[in-house]
Amino acid sequence: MEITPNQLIDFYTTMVRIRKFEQKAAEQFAAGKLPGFVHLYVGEEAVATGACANLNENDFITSTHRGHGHLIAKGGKLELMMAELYGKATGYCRGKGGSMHIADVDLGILGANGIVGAGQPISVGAAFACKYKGTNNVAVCFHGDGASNRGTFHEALNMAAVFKCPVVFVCENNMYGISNYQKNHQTVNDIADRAASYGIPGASVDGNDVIAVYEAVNAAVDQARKGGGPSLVECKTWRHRGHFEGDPATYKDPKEQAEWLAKDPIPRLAKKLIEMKAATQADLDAIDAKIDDEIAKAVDFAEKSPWPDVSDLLTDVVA
Amino acid sequence: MEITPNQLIDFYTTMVRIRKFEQKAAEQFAAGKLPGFVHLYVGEEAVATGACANLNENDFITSTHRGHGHLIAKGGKLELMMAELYGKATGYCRGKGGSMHIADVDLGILGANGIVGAGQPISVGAAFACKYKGTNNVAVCFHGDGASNRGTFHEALNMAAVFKCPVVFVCENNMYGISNYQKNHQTVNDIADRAASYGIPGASVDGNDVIAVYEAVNAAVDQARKGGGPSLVECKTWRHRGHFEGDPATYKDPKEQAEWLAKDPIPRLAKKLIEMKAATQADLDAIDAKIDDEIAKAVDFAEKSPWPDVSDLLTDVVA
Amino acid sequence: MTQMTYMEALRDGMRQAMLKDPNVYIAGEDVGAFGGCFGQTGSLFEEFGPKRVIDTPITETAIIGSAVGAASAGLRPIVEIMFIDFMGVCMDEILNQAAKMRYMFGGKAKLPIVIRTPCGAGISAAAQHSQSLEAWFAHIPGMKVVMPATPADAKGLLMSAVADDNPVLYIEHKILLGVKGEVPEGEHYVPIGKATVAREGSDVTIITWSAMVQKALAAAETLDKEGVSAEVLDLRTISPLDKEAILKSVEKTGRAIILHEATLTGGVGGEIAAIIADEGFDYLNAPIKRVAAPDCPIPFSPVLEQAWVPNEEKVIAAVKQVV
Amino acid sequence: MTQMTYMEALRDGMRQAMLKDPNVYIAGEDVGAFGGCFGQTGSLFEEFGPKRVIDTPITETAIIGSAVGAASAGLRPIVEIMFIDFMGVCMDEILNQAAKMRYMFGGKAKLPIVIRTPCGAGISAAAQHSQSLEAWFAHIPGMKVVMPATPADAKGLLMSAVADDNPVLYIEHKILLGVKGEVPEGEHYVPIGKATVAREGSDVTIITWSAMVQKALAAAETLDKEGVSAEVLDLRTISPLDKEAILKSVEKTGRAIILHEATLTGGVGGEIAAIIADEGFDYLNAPIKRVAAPDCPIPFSPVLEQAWVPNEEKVIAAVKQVV
Ligand SMILES: Cc1ncc(C[n+]2csc(CCOP(=O)(O)OP(=O)(O)O)c2C)c(N)n1
Ligand SMILES: Cc1ncc(C[n+]2csc(CCOP(=O)(O)OP(=O)(O)O)c2C)c(N)n1
Ligand SMILES: [Mg+2]
Ligand SMILES: [Mg+2]
Repeated sequence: MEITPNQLIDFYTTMVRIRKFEQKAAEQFAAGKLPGFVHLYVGEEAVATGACANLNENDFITSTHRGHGHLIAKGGKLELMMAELYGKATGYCRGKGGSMHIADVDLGILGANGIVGAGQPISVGAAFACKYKGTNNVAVCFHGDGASNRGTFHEALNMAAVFKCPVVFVCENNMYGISNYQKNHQTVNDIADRAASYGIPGASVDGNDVIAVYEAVNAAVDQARKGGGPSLVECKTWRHRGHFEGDPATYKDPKEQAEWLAKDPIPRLAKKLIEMKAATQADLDAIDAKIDDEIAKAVDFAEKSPWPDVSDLLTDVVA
Repeated sequence: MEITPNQLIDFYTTMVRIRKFEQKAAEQFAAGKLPGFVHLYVGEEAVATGACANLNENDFITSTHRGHGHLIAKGGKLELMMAELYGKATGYCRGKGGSMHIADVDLGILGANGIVGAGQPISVGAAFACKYKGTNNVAVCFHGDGASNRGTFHEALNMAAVFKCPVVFVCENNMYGISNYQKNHQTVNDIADRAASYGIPGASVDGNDVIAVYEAVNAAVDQARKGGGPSLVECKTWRHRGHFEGDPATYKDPKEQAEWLAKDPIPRLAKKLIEMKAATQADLDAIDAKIDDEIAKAVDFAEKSPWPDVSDLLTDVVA
Repeated sequence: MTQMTYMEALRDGMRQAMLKDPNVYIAGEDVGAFGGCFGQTGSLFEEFGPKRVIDTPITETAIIGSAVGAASAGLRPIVEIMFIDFMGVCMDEILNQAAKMRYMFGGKAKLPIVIRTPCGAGISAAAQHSQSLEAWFAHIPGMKVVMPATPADAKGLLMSAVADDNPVLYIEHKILLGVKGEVPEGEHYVPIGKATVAREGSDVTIITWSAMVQKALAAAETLDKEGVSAEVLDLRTISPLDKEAILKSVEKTGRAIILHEATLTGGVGGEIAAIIADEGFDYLNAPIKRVAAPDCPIPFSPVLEQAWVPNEEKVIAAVKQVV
Repeated sequence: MTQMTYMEALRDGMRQAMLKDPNVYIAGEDVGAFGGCFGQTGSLFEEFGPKRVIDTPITETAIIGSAVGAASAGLRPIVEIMFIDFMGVCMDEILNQAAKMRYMFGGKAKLPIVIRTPCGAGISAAAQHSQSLEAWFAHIPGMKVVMPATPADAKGLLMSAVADDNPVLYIEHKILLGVKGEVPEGEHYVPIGKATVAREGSDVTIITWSAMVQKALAAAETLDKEGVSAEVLDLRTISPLDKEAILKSVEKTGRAIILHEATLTGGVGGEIAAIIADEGFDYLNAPIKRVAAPDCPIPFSPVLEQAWVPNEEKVIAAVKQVV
């Protein structure tokens, strides 16, 4: 498994796409254009990007309240996402879901989720279906450090292990569950150690290094596709912003925040690309510009889209 | 911590008390005298006995659907228990609870429980209260191998570890959750290994050796009383009978069943007592006879007790 | 038609559904070789093997959660929760996942999940193994709830539930499992959302479901001898309610008694009474009476449990208050 | 009396209870230095320290389960579930443990537990963060449920809940948190189980609670101008219901409208309608109407959410159908 320069450029593109989408969402939220809660992924882009780079369209993911990055990395369409954040009729969920419930079942995206830990057993079921149907597909379950304390984590990993379901649990350890610092909400340092409770592999990697994430998840996906069952991959990372937009995050240690900002995964990858001569600064600037354009289009699409019609209120409650 | 011969004789007495209580319950169930579900502890007596020998009246336990042994070991009164199994007005719960809900809060027995795994967080709360009040007391949580797969296990152990609650989780690994063999319901061999997920000590001991149970729980209780937080002690054992009375347990491997019957904890302790000259066979026979008498009295009490009065139906719903 | 028990009938429903569609599977605790806590899955494990009849660990949260994932990935799970009383440990998966995903996702998900579970008192199983909690599920938009009272409906509603593209809670009453009756062979579907008149009558309507249907019929027999003609409406589906059938019968009789085993306050009886007191107000000649269990946990002792479960006498007494 | 917000008032209630009894503590997610998801615990952490104001992991099951253990061992926990929508993950601890232990144990346990949780729509928090689920808890014998509508009741019901020896679910509506009003200083208790007449009237009774009280009052104002005199009954406690107050008002007005934010089917409105349609049948001059949210998950988009939440116009329309 050699990562090609082209792949790295793809990683870079995806990470920038996520970053700029989130920055725009922050801006639009501050401008009062996005209703409800918005939880942003800024700083954690390497995790979703490195993980989803191992997946194809028929693989599944389950996501979280902090889902935009996962969705974009799995191929979610920016226009439909942005329109959904606005609550417009053209959004992914026709305005019914919002940021926390965006899904694209056709792309294997089984939804962001407002319930912490809820995606864990759902991912096991999707993986179970892959195995049942013999499709060779896998599921990736994104979840946070905080979510690793929920009962669903335990039950999902145990069931996946017992049934050898092709699922990879990607734990985004950004060291906080809202304001609760990891060392105050669990007594293990590496969440990957919890894999041992289920007799499955557990790896802990630098979540701000997209290559490390890619490789760790690659091994896990590979094992899953070969029938070897589930794995847990912990990615240590950091959210740059508050828990949700509007949270000043005064609970963070400013020194630690500064240290982590210095480890920002995007400049880090940019530096690498330039060092290895996979890209020039101009190439990267061109990517940035292209993404700016995509984001502008997404915003434009959202802005111009109509509100849902009230007559749509009661549709799709049941099939 | 030297175990004295007298202590061993106490252990023996308790184990025989449990055994004979359970055998009588089996008999009365077969005779149609005990309504509802009855889950018996025959074969597992060393666990409750060894564990509870470390506790005083102000310590707490939480129990399970298979609770008679725990209750007796913690000092529960046979008459009140037997009357409750009958559904009589004089029972521990005035006939409202039955086998699965016997409790004696004054003795720190926070109840048998019909929900697998429900006792786990309750025990953490009781231990939390001990710490909060500074009483130096502890809680012991009995639960099965099957229960170690429930979300409550994970959440309880994590919370106990984070708050350093004085609680000892005693996992009775009798290798089955109803018909489901341990190796089919989890992928770890030693459930004690799961302690690592919470950074707490985990020990796996021969649950048919009352001394081994006593010593392991002693260390754990000691740590808890000293403020060192929770532990997990796994006791490997075997239920001699079906899951509930009426279950022929055809799912058991007869060879394995025979092997385990040969490891019966009671004859094993009897042999030891005689070998070490702590007791003669006559002494043990006397104990047996004394217990027979206790059981007979309990049955007599239950038989002669009145049924609850229908006017009691709506009392004690709220305080 | 064959004679079979309610339990055999619901098992036959599962079997037919599995024969018809390879994407249907069963998962739950002890549903495999053991054959189910009360024997419901019987020998389906032998017939369909471990791929399609799956013993799970004790892990209700993951049982339902995984069913949600499997269903959204194209399977049609039939999952069992051993007692409805255990639903408390997997309510999030039902409330916030299974029932809402389709709506939240703007219609772009299908969740064909059947959750089978036994309810009910009568075997001294006490407070944590005897409840009737259908009211919770009736209050969850996106869920359907069926509660068959007869062997034929046990089969027909099971098959309709599996064929439905929505999450359906299928509640089987443990006291009914051994009851025998005529059941159509092969595929058999009873429509979800349709009540049935279990007995025609003209003076009063007794609206009921599940194990209480028998008690209502017994009460109606007795009342008949005393000159009171009671109609018994077996709802069969609790959500969506068959409002038309309810109103039609009350229009005819002018009097309504609602009978359910669940505790009175907050039970489905309230919903039904409210519908009648609004849309059927003009039909009413008398107050609407509810006969239900009293508001207390289910006691263990048989004498208390008997006093707890609604019975024929209480139905008759309620009817006599209004005729 | 002081002016304070509903949120300050409920916080003051917690503070008074903690000052009074050292066995009262608060536990929940982000209730410590962060001060609570909406700011409810504010600076209680600074005042009482980490022993008594405790940040837990994300572990609702253990939050409630441990409260049960702590309460049975003599403490008086106030635990918070961040949104009532999350109750699905800890229902067993409420349904089968907290609410039933006293009864199952033959009266030999006391469970003084307050579970505080915000409910309600109105901030585009969508389907999993906006529900009103009080009906579930009203259907659990052994549980009490309070839902204050004003700052004074927010404080008074909080203190009564802590003083109560039973598990009490205290539901605070997020839309009310910022509402200001007069609140008594020091200890202040509002009795559990007692409704209050928020507005007197003679033509129709609007029975409601929590955030809907304001909408009922607004509707009553408008109706007044059109010559219809509406009485507004603020239930305050959902379980046990104040049946006497309900019947007394309906006896006076002869007409009942029930207004709640929860979805219609299976909501508490059914229970209230059933009580009136039985015991108050003779008072009724018109059908009982319910105004409630439609039976669908709560949509995200503000335009849809506004259409979902019951409003003044719908109340007025319902009243006009019966007067
Ligand atoms: C069951 C449940 N409990 C609590 C919450 C409220 N909540 C939303 S996000 C969050 C923190 C999650 O922490 P983590 O899993 O580490 O994810 P992160 O936000 O750091 O990405 C909490 C407590 C919830 N949504 N669901
Ligand atoms: C939450 C829940 N799920 C399922 C059951 C049904 N049930 C009762 S006992 C039991 C097996 C428990 O196994 P284990 O924990 O190993 O205890 P053991 O019976 O072996 O002592 C099951 C599945 C239950 N009571 N509660
Ligand atoms: Mg986190
Ligand atoms: Mg076991």
